[in-house]
Amino acid sequence: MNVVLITIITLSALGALAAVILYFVAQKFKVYEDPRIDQVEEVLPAANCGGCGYPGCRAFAEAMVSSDDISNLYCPVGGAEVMSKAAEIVGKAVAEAAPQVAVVRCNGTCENRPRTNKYEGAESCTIAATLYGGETGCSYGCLGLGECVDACNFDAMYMDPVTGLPVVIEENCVACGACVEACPKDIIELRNIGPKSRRIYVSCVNKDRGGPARKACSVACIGCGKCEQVCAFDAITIKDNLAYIDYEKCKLCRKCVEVCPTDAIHEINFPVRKPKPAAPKKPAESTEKNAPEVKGNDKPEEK
Amino acid sequence: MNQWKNFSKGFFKENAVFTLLLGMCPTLGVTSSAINGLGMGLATTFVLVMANLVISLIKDFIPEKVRIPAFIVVIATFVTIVEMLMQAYTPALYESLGLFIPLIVVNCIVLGRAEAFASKNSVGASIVDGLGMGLGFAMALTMLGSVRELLGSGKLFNVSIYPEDYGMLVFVLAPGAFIALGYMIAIIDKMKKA
Amino acid sequence: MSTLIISPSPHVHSGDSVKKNMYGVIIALLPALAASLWVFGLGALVVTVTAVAASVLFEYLIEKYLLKVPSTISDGSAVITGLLLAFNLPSNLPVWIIIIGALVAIGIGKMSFGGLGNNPFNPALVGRVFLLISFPVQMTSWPKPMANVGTYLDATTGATPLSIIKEGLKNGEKLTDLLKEIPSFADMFLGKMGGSAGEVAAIALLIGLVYMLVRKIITWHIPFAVLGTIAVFTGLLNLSNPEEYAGPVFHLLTGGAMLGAIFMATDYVTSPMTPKGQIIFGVGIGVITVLIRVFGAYPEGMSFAILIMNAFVPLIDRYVKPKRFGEKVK
Amino acid sequence: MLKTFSLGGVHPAENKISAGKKIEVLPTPAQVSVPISQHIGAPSTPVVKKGDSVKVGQLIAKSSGFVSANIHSPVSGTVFKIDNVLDASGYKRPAIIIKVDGDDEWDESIDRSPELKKDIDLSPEEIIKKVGEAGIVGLGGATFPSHVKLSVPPGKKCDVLILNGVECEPYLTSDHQLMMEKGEEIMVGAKILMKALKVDKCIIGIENNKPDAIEHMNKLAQEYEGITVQPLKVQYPQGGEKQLIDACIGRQVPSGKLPIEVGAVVQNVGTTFAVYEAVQKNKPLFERVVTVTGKSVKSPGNFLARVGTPINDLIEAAGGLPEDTGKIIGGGPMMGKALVSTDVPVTKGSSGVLIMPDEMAHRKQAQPCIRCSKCVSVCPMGLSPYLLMTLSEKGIWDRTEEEQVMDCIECGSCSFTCPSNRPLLDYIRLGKGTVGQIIRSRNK
Amino acid sequence: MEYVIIIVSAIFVNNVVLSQFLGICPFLGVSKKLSTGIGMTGAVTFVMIVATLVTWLVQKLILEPFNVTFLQTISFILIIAALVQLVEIVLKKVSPPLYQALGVFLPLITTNCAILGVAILTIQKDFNLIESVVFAAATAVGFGLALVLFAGIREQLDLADVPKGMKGTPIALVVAGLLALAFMGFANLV
Amino acid sequence: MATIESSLKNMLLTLLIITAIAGTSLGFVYKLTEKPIAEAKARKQQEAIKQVVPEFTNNPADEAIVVTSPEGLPIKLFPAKKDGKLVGVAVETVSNKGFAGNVSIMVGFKPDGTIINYQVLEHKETPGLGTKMDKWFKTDKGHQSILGKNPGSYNLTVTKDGGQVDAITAATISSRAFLDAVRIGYKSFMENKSKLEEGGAQ
Ligand SMILES: Cc1cc2nc3c(=O)[nH]c(=O)nc-3n(C[C@H](O)[C@H](O)[C@H](O)COP(=O)(O)O)c2cc1C
Ligand SMILES: Cc1cc2nc3c(=O)[nH]c(=O)nc-3n(C[C@H](O)[C@H](O)[C@H](O)COP(=O)(O)O)c2cc1C
Ligand SMILES: Cc1cc2nc3c(=O)[nH]c(=O)nc-3n(C[C@H](O)[C@H](O)[C@H](O)COP(=O)(O)O)c2cc1C
Ligand SMILES: Cc1cc2nc3c(=O)[nH]c(=O)nc-3n(C[C@H](O)[C@H](O)[C@H](O)CO)c2cc1C
Ligand code: SF4
Ligand code: SF4
Ligand code: SF4
Ligand code: SF4
Ligand code: FES
Repeated sequence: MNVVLITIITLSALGALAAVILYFVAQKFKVYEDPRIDQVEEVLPAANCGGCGYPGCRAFAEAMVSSDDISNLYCPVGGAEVMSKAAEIVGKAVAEAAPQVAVVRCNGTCENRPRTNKYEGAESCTIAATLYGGETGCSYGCLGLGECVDACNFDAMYMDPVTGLPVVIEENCVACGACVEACPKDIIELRNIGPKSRRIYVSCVNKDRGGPARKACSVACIGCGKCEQVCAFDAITIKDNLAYIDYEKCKLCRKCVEVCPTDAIHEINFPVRKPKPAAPKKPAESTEKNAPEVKGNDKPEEK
Repeated sequence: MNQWKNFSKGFFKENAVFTLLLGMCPTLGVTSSAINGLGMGLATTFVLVMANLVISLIKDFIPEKVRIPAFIVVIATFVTIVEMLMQAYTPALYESLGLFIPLIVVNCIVLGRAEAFASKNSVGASIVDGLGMGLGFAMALTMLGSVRELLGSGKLFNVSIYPEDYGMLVFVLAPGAFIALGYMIAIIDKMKKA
Repeated sequence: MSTLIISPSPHVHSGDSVKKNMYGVIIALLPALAASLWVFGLGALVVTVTAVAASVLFEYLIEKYLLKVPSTISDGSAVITGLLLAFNLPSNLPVWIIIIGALVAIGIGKMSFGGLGNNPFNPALVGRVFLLISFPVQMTSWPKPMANVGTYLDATTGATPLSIIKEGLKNGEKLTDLLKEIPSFADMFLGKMGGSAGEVAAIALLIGLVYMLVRKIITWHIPFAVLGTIAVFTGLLNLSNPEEYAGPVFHLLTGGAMLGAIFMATDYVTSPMTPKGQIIFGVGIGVITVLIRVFGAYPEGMSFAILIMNAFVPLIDRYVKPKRFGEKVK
Repeated sequence: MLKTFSLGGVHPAENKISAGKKIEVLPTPAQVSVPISQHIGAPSTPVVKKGDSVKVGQLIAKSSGFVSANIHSPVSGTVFKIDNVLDASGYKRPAIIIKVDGDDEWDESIDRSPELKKDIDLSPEEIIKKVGEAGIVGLGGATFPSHVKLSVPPGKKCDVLILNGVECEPYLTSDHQLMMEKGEEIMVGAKILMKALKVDKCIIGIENNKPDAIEHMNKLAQEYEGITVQPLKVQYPQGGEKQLIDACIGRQVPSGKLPIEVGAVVQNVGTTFAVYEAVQKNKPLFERVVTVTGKSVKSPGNFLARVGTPINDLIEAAGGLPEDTGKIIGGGPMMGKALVSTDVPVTKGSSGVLIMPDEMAHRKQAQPCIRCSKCVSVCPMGLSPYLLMTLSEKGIWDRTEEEQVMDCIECGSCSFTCPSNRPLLDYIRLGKGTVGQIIRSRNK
Repeated sequence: MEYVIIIVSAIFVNNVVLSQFLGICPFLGVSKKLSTGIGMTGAVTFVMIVATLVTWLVQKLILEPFNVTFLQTISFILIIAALVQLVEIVLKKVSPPLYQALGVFLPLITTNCAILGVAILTIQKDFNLIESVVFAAATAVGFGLALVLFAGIREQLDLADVPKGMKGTPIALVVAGLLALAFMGFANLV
Repeated sequence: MATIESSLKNMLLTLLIITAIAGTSLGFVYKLTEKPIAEAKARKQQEAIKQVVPEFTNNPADEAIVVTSPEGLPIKLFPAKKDGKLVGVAVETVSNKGFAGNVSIMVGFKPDGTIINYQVLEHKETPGLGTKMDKWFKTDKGHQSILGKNPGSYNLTVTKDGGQVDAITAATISSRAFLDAVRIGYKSFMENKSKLEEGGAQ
């Protein structure tokens, strides 16, 4: 029995010693860290993508906890659901942000935009852009070297080998904005997904006057102003020979699409237009050709 | 169903060795043969289950500040028990596992599970969790041990498969342990994706 | 004129290429190959052919079926790995062991890291040391020089000068007596001694060194640092106790010191980038080699020393920077 | 041993095909387009408008800030429009387009007599003012406004002027030919610069592959006190400012500092000639010598061309565009810029037009870095190009900065030498750009 | 000479990580960056020396006299755990940046086999107090050496094109293996 | 989660209770296993002895004597006696001439010094090379085997050094160390033979 006794005494003494030391040290060196930071971090998606503008999820969590006004804090990956959970933890209200998706605003395919030069340098859009306007007469359009694709962490983009343009895979895109950041030509924009994923936007960023623009690319926006006139909701503005559609104001009426002489305005995820009786088939086809993304049309979400 | 999931996650999805990379020292240190791996795995399983059991029982009575020391005492108790039992009844295995038996106490899996699971869950779930994790660990160790034994000395569980002269001794030694585990993890990652 | 090419400057190139450098090294290795054929004959031939073929084949297979990337076997680096692996093996090594060595060198040592340029350790040495540890019996039986020109597996074997000395000393014999047992320095210089297939003939290796220096494939820093350090270190030991420590000439001529210093420590991929770094690297190799030879378990330490210093390369590159322009402020 | 700079360097094939070709005066074109940004610094502000008639040498755009330069009309005629036109990189930039009237009427104040005028009447301050008014920018490539360079900042002291007659770029011969034909004027120009800088020492650095120029300038220099000629080893980038200072006087400009830090000012010989003309002849900078060359060019040569002339005219003068053209480079092959078309105009900075046959124009496929360290050993600035490239490729900007990317002079020696054909400088430029931005925003 | 042998043996010949298989978790975990690797080495060195000192005393003054050496494991780990927590709390207060850098890994030190392993080994090897401390320090240096070399290689590999399937842990383990292979050259150096 | 407050009293109490319980259970398990452990240890030694000497009736461990080898290493001599008569001696001997560290073996001698059998106890030689000594010197092939040889009359060194024993292929060093240990064992036995026999008489 002796051994058992010694055992108990030894161990208990050690345990007690440990407890006492720990207690006093803990008292003396107390550092307060808001436990909510951990809690918020737990609900965040841990993608650490920087889409929120902070260097990582933890930094964002700290910002959530420390800032009084969190209306300009938003985690695009987690979306509204995560934000409301996080807001609940910190007890503040979140800004309601409509879900968005990345949109490529250039339709300068090899076919639409003749190549005037051949670029042979490092495969990086930024590098190419700092030295040259591109391989075509349009110095605004896509350079086709895929920096946006490389930037995407969610496999939501690929380069279409035929058109030479990047394509966004809508289902995968979480609107983190990495591609927007990456593109040196500011071609990619985050736009509201829109009801039934329907969107209308000007697929061009060329600011040249009509003539040169058209010469460089057959589907360029020439700033003619027809769409601006036809829009009943003031959603379209023209600046520097380029039309821009405000997605907050756009009501998806599609009038502008019809009047655009160069087919620069794209509509996405709308059902195929009924062929007008006058001109069977052909016009529908031509829209499709100019807007490759339209292909998804056949399976609209409505049953 | 849920219990089954809880049990099976330790084998693949959250396998301590292949995915969580915990408990690497015994994993590499004792797996020069399949039987050593199995022995170590089972010893760890025993500690894991018992520790999970006890900790889930007492979790509500422990002040925050002494949580870790308390858990460690519990774990260490069971490790010492295993140590003494093995010494008494399987002395050969005890010798070949050597230092790594007392080191079960610092195996990150054991403490990790106590912290992450047993201190938050019911007794039943904790036992199942410990069993799953432990057996998953044992499985990984046995696999690694088999590979190393087979490549290194042409044997499997001490049964000669091909002449020992053709074995690559490296695999019995330290470098082989790292390399074999590296490629095993690569293969398992690949299988998981497929 | 159709479409003008646009590209960033510079618009001209020296014309140097990876291939040119690699084939240059292969050419520089030819004298050593010839010497090994002269000394070890058939065995050397079989070992070299097997190692080169297996290395190239494994690189091809791994790139084609595992990594699914374009093949790079034509750049010549796999040939070098094969040649140097062969040069580091006894010439009576069974084919299956050579093949394992090539697989380890290329598969583990090189392709696992992404192929040419990415591996932190010298692939040929990874293969060699792996074999040495795995098959110590076969890896330490050395065919007698000149005596086995027509035989391969059943060559008569003997010890290398290094192992004769090392064992003898351990057994308490006198160095002066032991030195009588080994070939003369002149014979050793020509390659008439036991050892790995390609390491024996110092003269052939030195010809290769001169060739590579003239063609500016490598710079002098690493080989000279390695050999110089070995010479100085063993020289000092020899002075301190000539009865126990062999002198610099002996150490420079034996145990792959030349092969390692000239061809293996200089591998671009696994050596530092700056002259200063290269000298640190070389000195490190020299010191470790001598430590292992004189105090360690293995009679020969070059392979281990190079591998160990390979591990230091990232640190050296991190902290030893090239001399910057403008640092010397006047 | 010939003098040279202390670190790195390469030796590309020299290919000075047009060497010894007399400078030909190119006929004035029918229309010129004069970009308003031909120099480092802020673009100039146009002072003419559509329809204005202008004479040769008349101010048409004036300096818009401290680092900026005046621009003068290179022709006589009417301003057709001020519009965005294609520049060498395919971006549209504003330019003044002038229709030429054929009279070639020069501004009266310009002294068109060919006599050499040796006496320097102006004071240092007046010289600098004159240089500024004449719109002189560095013709050695950087097009840095010369009057700014000549105004030594307070607290600094200049003790030597170095003339850059190195012309280390392969193919180019304009400076070489200028020295042969206008040596005397350059000497006087040097004297003017020495007076402006208040120094009594001037070194003319010339690479050893121009023995005739060295001899010629040496002979002339006997008569000019304080001017010496320094032959230099043929090694690229001998003409780089920092390298040249190192080679000539053994001083190294510290990282991030200007030459004046070590008491030196460097001017190109062409710039010096322009200074002579401005100060002694009152002639602003509106024309320059341009080398037109290339392996397949019929009659390569050196041409005196007005700013704004389409490159096309120059090419025609040299025998037309060869069939096999793949790339047209504005400048030399090491630092020059590939042009997107032959419509782009000659600017103050155009030193040459190099026409490359298609077979030479392509880059080879880049391979992974084999860590051969050749780029490190050729870098004249002592950088680690292989590392800078990888770091900027992966966007690790803090380490890119740590590795002193900003010191890179973009000489291209690293890309030139890399056996793996890696686009080192492409990425280093990206790194420089990005790190530069980061530093600027940090200093704000 | 005794000490030289202990030191060389602990650092090179029987390196904790590369041949003893102790402390692998932090070796793999904190080696992604050189800077954290160095910090971790510092923390480990400190804890290892102090822990060895204390456990040696406990062994000799309590466990052996009272003949309860079977309590070795439990009492040693208790001491180490308390010690680590102590360091953690102190560090948090005294040097927040260091805590930031090592934060997560401090608790990991508790479960670092190397600490307990060394404490037990010093007893097994029958070292006296000074020998034990020297051994602990040398072991920590060996740990640091392996860790720093490993971190250097991993940082360089971050910039290399390692094949997808091998990225991360697999390649790290292969590197560790090759490092161990290289270190086998030190066999029997003392 | 823990609902108990972290006050000093609570902390102390909890740890005390836990350690007490742990101590109790450990103490009991210790008691329980104390004997089996001791037995297991004894059995191991016993078995090694049994392997190398003929059948005996005494407890050799009780009568063992310990001497020091010329290298300063401890040598243990276990007399095996049948009915009080010395039938053999098991010598736990060691040499430090190994390829890597010490080689320690248990050799059994007949009272006249003839080697009965041996068992390798511990070594750090290279696996696959040095490890071969487990069997090598028992194998009846060429001049490998040392069983039945008497070190007094048989030259127990490797042929390379002029002896009569074939070294392990490519492991001469290990062979030397092994034979060295055997010779040391033999010498120690011979020097202490009388003492061992004597011990039996008592
Ligand atoms: C922003 C900037 C400011 C400069 N300021 C001065 C100056 O104050 N004094 C001077 O002598 N040169 C100045 N320089 C000119 C440089 O010294 C150098 O001549 C110019 O960058 C061209 O050199 P490079 O052709 O070797 O690149 C300046 C250059 C730049 C880019
Ligand atoms: C790599 C490199 C090479 C250069 N080569 C020359 C050259 O050959 N000749 C020259 O006049 N300027 C050369 N320069 C420009 C000079 O650095 C410097 O800007 C010029 O000599 C200053 O004179 P400037 O202001 O009159 O042009 C070179 C610059 C660099 C960066
Ligand atoms: C990796 C390696 C391990 C070795 N291990 C041993 C060993 O354990 N025992 C031994 O006697 N020799 C060992 N050696 C061989 C010796 O170094 C030496 O070559 C050999 O003993 C002499 O050869 P021999 O026995 O055929 O005369 C080893 C060699 C290598 C390369
Ligand atoms: C000078 C030089 C030395 C080389 N030495 C070796 C060598 O020792 N081992 C080897 O496997 N490859 C060697 N190579 C080939 C190649 O660089 C090597 O396989 C790379 O390490 C593979 O990434 C060498 C190449 C050169 C240019
Ligand atoms: S497509 Fe753009 S916005 Fe969408 S996930 Fe990828 S990078 Fe982010
Ligand atoms: S959209 Fe922008 S980033 Fe993407 S390929 Fe085009 S230019 Fe490059
Ligand atoms: S371009 Fe920059 S990095 Fe490359 S060699 Fe020249 S100075 Fe060095
Ligand atoms: S020259 Fe090219 S291959 Fe050589 S180190 Fe530099 S980047 Fe790498
Ligand atoms: S198991 Fe050893 S450190 Fe984790």
